[in-house]
Amino acid sequence: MMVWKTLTRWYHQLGSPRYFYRFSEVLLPWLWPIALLTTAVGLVWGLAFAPEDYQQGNSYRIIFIHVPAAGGALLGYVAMGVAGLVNLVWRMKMAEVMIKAIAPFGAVLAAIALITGAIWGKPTWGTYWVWDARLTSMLIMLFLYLGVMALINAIPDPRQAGRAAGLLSVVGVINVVIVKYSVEWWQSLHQGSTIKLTGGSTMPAEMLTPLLISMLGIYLLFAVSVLWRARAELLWRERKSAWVKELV
Amino acid sequence: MNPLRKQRLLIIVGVLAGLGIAVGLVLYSLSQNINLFYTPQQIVSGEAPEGAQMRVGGLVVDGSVRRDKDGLGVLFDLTDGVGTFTVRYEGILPDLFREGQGIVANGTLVRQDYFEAEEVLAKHDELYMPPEVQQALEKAGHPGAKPEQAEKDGY
Amino acid sequence: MYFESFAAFLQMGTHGPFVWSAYGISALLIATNMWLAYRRQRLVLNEIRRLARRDQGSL
Amino acid sequence: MSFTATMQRELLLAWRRPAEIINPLFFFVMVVALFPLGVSPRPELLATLAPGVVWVAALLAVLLSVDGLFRADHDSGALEQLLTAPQSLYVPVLAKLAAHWMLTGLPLVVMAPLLGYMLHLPEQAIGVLFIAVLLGTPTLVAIGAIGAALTVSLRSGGILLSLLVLPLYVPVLVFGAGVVSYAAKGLPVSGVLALLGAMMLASFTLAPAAVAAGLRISSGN
Repeated sequence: MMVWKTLTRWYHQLGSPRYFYRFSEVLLPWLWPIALLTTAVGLVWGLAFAPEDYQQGNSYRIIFIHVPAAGGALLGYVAMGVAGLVNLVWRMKMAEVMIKAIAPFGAVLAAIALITGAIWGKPTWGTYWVWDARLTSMLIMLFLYLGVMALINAIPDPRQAGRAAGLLSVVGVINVVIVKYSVEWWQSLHQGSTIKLTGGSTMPAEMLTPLLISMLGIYLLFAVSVLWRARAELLWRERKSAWVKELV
Repeated sequence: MNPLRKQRLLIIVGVLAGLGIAVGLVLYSLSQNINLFYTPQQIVSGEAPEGAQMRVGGLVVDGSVRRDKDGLGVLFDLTDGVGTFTVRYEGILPDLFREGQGIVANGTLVRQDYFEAEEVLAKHDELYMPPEVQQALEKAGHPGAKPEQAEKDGY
Repeated sequence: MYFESFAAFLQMGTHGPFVWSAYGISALLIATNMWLAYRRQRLVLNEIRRLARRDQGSL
Repeated sequence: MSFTATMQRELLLAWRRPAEIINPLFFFVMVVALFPLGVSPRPELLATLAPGVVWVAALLAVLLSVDGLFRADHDSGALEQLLTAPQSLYVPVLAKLAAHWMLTGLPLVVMAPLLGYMLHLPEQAIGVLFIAVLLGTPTLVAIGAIGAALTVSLRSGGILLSLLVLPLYVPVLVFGAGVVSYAAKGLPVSGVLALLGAMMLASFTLAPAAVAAGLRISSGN
């Protein structure tokens, strides 16, 4: 009960633009150096200190950016879908702001996952690109991110734009499921997932640790980027309200 | 019941029925081989139609790779532990192509035991290991974890 | 470090060009994104301040 | 408004303006006819291209026709009236989608086998092409309508609509064209056809709700 009460209080407080702005103001000076440091530690560890792979040699080191980017792009889209649903049901302003803040970095991460995957594919599979289920559905995810951004840009009224983008995100969530399970459903050339939530991961600790650290780092960078963009959007939307006028 | 409620009920029943049938159809289609991917077992048992464009996957049999004296032609056998058939390919093989490795090939099944590949791609598994660990495992008599892996991947 | 020398680290066996181009492109994209996100809030803040000053001036 | 009333109204409106039915069909036929002229008239090449060509043309024809699906209602204020009514929008939207498919999708379905024949598609594949287009075009209409609802209030909705909707069309294209080429090679097709049917059912049951939400957003209430 206590947990539920705390959660709902947070939900309402963070849903209030003013509280969110203050909260992020306190959080960001800590969060962005931590995010940068975590990413740097994970990547340097993965690039320079992790052992090479018995089959792929050193080309496997690309996964230290590829896997976090792909994971972040998927997670970002799910977050956008959840925000879209919240907004459809409760018309919460913060959810609209969040969708607009998530989309750009989500698109960047989807692009990184595709580019690094292609570069890795050449020495490993023998081709930069195959039109198989996993790769194609990831490309669609990039297009969906770009579609959400295009829709927000095209609609002049920010509230209407946010709600429309929310609906599109909810519809596009179906693609996340396809990306996730494409490897199992359609014997894709892409291997199965290395990191499993249940059961053991198929990777020894000296490789897994830097991978998990870079993942955390990229996710934190995502959070920082979202907070910065959300703050900018909030300030602009609320520029006529008392709390913003007080602030400047 | 007032008409508004009745309509809402009808909508919900309709949506659930539509989605239920859709799920049934998806389950049926998942039980079919809808992506033209065949394992050696399926090819040997004659499930794969001859002369058609398809994808095959399996492990390269140890000691089966033979290269043409002239040109780039390569012949090798592909297996999944149950069936085995021969693949011919002309071109540059990927780095990771080696005996015992899983591969995916695009091409045409000429006969029930002979496949002409247009493209050979190395399928990498989700198993990572430092080379020393792999060597130690091999010394101890485990050739990696590959046979299990092959089964898991459906090869 | 896993590698014997810095040169070997740059070379990454035969895979240097692949690994370093992948990381280069990723770093560029992420850095650009972070910079744009950071700059946006500064710009918005400045713009609001400017509007506030203008409003005060006209009063 | 009830299902049949909306349906009748739509069909009657279309009857008065037959160009809206005929134009997408013309577009479909012309795009397909461009390929033998632009690529090569060689029968074996055309036969391999045929499934993809017919599907891409069908997809674009539906996309173009769906753009104006709600525009007339939006401009005339009929939409506003519908939105303020106490009933849910689900049924009228469903009727509108069904009517739109009958008017623009069905002619494509009828025309597809003929075009397949003209592209030298093997005979055993032509029946499958017919069934695939029959099962696939309703999905295209339903998904396209979501995009149309979101862009109805925008002046230049066309390009934006295709950016939003084309990514979501990819599964229909992949499986729709795939199953036709399977049939051409004599491979089993029932699995993929079942998948196309599933997509049709799922999109036609869920899309009206999304379209209704999109229309509410676009009209600002």
